[in-house]
Amino acid sequence: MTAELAEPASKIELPAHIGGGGDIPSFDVHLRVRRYNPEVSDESTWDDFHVTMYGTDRVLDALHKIKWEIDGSVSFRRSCAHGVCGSDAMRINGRNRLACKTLLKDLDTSKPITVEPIKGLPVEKDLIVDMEPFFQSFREVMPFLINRGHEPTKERLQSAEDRERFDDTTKCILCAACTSSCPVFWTDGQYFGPAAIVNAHRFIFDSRDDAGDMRLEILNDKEGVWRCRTTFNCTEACPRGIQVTQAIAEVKQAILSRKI
Amino acid sequence: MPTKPAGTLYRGREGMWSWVGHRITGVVIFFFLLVHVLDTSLVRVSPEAYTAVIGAYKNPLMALGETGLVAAIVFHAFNGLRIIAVDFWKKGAKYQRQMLWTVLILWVVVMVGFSIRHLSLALGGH
Amino acid sequence: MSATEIQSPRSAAKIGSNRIAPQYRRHGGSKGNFEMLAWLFMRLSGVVLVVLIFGHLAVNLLVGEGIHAIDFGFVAGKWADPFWQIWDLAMLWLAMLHGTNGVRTIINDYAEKDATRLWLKIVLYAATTAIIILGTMVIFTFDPCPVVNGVQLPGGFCPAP
Amino acid sequence: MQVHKYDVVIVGAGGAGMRAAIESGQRAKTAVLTKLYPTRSHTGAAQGGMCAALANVEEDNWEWHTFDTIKGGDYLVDQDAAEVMAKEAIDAVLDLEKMGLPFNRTPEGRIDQRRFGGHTRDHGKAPVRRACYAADRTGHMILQTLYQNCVKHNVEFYNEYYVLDLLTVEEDAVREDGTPYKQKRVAGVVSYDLASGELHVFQAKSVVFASGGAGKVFKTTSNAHTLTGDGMGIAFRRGIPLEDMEFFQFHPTGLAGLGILLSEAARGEGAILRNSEGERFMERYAPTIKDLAPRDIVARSMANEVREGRGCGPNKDYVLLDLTHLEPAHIDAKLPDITEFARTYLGVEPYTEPVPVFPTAHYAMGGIPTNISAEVLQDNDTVVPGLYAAGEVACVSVHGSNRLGTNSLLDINVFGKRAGIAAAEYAKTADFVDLPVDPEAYTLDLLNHVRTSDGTEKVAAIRKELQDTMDANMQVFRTADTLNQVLTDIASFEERYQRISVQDKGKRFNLDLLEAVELGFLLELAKVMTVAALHREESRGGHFREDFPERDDEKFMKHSMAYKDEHAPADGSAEAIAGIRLATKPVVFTRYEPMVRKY
Ligand SMILES: Cc1cc2nc3c(=O)[nH]c(=O)nc-3n(C[C@H](O)[C@H](O)[C@H](O)COP(=O)(O)OP(=O)(O)OC[C@H]3O[C@@H](n4cnc5c(N)ncnc54)[C@H](O)[C@@H]3O)c2cc1C
Ligand code: HEM
Ligand code: SF4
Ligand code: F3S
Ligand code: FES
Repeated sequence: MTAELAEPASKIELPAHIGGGGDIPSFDVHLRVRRYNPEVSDESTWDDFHVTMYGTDRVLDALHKIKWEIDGSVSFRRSCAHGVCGSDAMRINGRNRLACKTLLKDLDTSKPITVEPIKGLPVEKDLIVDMEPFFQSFREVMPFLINRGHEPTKERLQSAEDRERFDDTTKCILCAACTSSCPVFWTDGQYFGPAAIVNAHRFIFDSRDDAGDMRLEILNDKEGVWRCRTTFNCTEACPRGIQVTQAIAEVKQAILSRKI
Repeated sequence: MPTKPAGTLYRGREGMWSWVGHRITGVVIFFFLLVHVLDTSLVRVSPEAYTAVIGAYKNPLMALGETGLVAAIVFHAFNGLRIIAVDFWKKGAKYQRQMLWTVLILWVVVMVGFSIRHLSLALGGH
Repeated sequence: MSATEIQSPRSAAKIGSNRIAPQYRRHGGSKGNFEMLAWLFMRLSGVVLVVLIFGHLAVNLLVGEGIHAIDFGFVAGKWADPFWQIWDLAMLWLAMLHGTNGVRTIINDYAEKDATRLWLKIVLYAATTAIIILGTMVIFTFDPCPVVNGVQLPGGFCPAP
Repeated sequence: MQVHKYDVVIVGAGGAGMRAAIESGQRAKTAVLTKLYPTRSHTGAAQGGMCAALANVEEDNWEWHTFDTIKGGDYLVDQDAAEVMAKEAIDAVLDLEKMGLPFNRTPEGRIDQRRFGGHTRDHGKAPVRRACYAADRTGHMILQTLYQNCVKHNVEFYNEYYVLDLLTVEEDAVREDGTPYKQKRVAGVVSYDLASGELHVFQAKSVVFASGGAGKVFKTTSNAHTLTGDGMGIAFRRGIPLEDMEFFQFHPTGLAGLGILLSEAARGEGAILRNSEGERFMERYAPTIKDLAPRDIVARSMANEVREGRGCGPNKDYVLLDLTHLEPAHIDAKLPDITEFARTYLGVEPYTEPVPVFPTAHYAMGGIPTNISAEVLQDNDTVVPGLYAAGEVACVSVHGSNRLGTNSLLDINVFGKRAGIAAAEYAKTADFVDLPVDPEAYTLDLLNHVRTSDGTEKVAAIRKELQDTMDANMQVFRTADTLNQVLTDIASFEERYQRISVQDKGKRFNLDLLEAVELGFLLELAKVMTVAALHREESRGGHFREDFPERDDEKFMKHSMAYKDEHAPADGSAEAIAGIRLATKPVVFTRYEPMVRKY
């Protein structure tokens, strides 16, 4: 890690295609957005929008264009616009994605692109769902470091391997794409859901933490890990590439080996 | 929550559809098992009764049904082993997709073999 | 910081808004390891069932004349042998318990009202108990050589009268 | 209208807000009001690192860090504040580690450190490894860790509550020198509940502003859509000055055309900037530390390369960030996210191809003026009792005219903590101030005006034009002409803003309405920035005037303070027309004399 990096010569030949590039292509897209506004009606509707978009545009850009130029009442959450804040998980062409990470050119633009709210959480308006139940499950797994030893004056030591052990699950941005893609969560919303388990995993396997047992106990519940049916929807949906099902399996193993 | 119109179907991938299959086959087998235990119990009632009911199984339609049932059992069994591998094998989650394809290939092979044998026996008659 | 008492689970009312839709409020957690054991049982029984069921299917449907061979005599012949008695008994129990637990999960998943859920489970458990008892009795009390109307049914495995 | 009563109300749940909440929540009854769910805050987007002179991998000390901070800020830094920050940095990092932050580790298991622009050993001798990091997700880890600890300490959040007004009362007071003046005192805040569309008044003994930056005044920016400078705008409208608003940092390496940030950590790990001729051009501009020069210098060098025709691409409008000589495994270990951004958004494979980059609006050095206890200043020497500010919304000023990379994550932790403690301690001694009559009247008016207006102007159109003119005229290079152009444009935008209408008239989740309100803040802040920039006839740090390319310590070694003043004398000056009164505030010096800034 500490080895000096190679210093390249100060001038290199650039590949030809980097210099050129050509025009940015534009194309027309047809978005079908699932609308719902309880102030107006209990029924939801599909609204169709046609917009012209460009090369690197994402579904979020298309939604913005619609909101800013066609219909200002189209409502959705968003903030960072590059896949790190977790605001804009929604169902695009039937699958959970972040709108800001889904490039239009990667979708089949010859057909309408459907955009719906994520499933399993109460819809509040258009693409906005109530996230409270989701965060409640998160809070219930005690997602914070608990260390019973006395505080060292400097940092706690942790080997690079121990740090690596839970690296994957530290990446979670709590976007709910996983939990709301889980067929078990859809049924009654009682299942803790993959995101909560991922965040429990992050601490259970942190060598500095002393409360793994408590978290395992919490997840050894009728609504806990045992409800997972390994459908892998969560893993496929996770915009951070977290191996969610793997993490759940590891938690199951941890409970088993503790009990037996 | 909005009522109509319903949203689209979630476009899950292999994992989700294999689970749907596993669940359906599980229930199908379960109900068959209930009936199967009942009909087998007839041996206790009387040999004639049993033989009569079993005789009813021995027609082409039932033969197809049986093939379907065996198809369900074989899929459920192989996929069940895949699920167990995902749960207990370190690399199971990573290779779940490959394992599913293996399950399906095995399933086809077994079912082709079984169907040929079973249907020729069942339909061939004496 | 270490002085903070940590209650678990975190109470929703105290943190954040308490706007959690009622249908999502978690009912009291379960105690004990039932769900874990059920999960484990599904996997263990699954592995054993593969052997039992495939053996059963092979012998009944594929060997010899296949399904045509099945009649009273066939069954009677098998159960005259304690090996097959144990085999079928294990299969009966494991499959029934495995299947029942599977269906229980499904009921838990899809029954929306508590009352519906309760009723469905009662029916399920009743059916399971009935079937398991019935099946067990049949296997154990089965007489491969019944005397029907004073006539000994044919069967090479029956002792000469 | 609903009224809530809390000892401490914190506005914003980014790094600064939650760091404050962890302290204040354990000492006093605290509520955190935030327009986003806490974990959506833009602190989570920060990538590269948070610096502290831990000396875990190389010799280092906090005094060198202080010096670098001051020099990096082109000596416009308040040196007492820089000392506090550099000294408390070490504990700030250790605090986070103890709270559970998963830092990258050295082989000995200590917190690993990497290089970052402008951080040097022994007063500029060579780059030093000072930035503590967790891959290129340091901000994400900080935000998550702080949120986790808020959950641990049962902090009360009001999520998706937009604060739209600050409530103060004025009372007679006497300065230290005996002159009487009108002192403001905090009474609370007014907020808008996004879900229901209702107004909630929060009465509080102390209020902490931690509402983040204002990057959305520019078009190309690394900032989130939600960073619309609300906190600065609210304070400004309520008579609190804004300090050093002309200084806005342009980060050198935004993805070309998109503005999405590629952390300086890339260059810290060895990446190199090249022009269309493949030349490592930073060798010409900063011979000693080359690509690791402070951001203002690198950004200007890049813009200059493009201006002189050595840009790349079809329009020759960007340069390249070259990582191809780094080991892919090293890139994956240290820079996984930003390389994924390049792949996802530009379709460029950083292992084998250089990545197109161009400066992107990144960080507001200026903001609500505070002292080192995070108390908000009402003017140069008096504070507003009960009002605190920390984070990007505030100006302490530790960043002076140019912030060093990794100093902001540090700033939010050090001054967030200070603000939280100070606010809670103040609340213990103070009484509630009576709310003004009709506390929500102003906000109601503001909203009703927008909601009921039946004009024809569109919010999005005005915002886009504002951002375009800011990008064209207020970016890396500025002149009196371009700045005057911006002011002319803003005047017309403001006039049009009076005639906007929103399509969504409902109460639930009316983001249409709030975007209109946010545009109001953006216009106000853009104006302040430009007026202050016009006044500063010198070049310093992030502010570069082509018509005044030299630093002028004689006339401008001082902070600028902008007050909203509708009744400014009608002398025809730009600021009078803009309704702004400009003043100055002296810079605090302790030990470091201004020197020429060379790298
Ligand atoms: C892409 C990127 C990378 C960066 N990388 C680094 C780095 O490597 N190192 C470094 O030191 N710095 C970095 N920075 C800078 C640093 O991340 C920010 O300056 C810092 O995180 C700001 O934190 P904050 O708490 O002040 O504000 P934020 O995190 O922006 O939080 C603002 C909060 O205020 C709330 N809020 C805003 N308006 C209102 C309102 N009206 N009512 C209620 N709530 C409101 C929001 O909901 C949010 O919770 C980076 C910045 C960006 C954009
Ligand atoms: C042949 C060998 C079998 C194997 C290897 C096997 C394996 C499994 C496994 C591992 C599961 C758990 C799935 C999960 O948790 O997601 C399962 C579920 C189930 N099994 Fe089996 N099983 C077998 C036979 C049977 C039989 C004979 C029945 C019927 C009586 C049955 C009915 C069910 C049912 C109803 C479920 C629940 C499905 C669900 O929850 O989605 N299985 N099986
Ligand atoms: S695990 Fe992935 S999908 Fe689930 S909440 Fe976290 S980031 Fe989102
Ligand atoms: S989608 Fe659900 S069933 Fe398990 S594998 Fe993921 S939690
Ligand atoms: S807007 Fe932040 S994740 Fe998409």
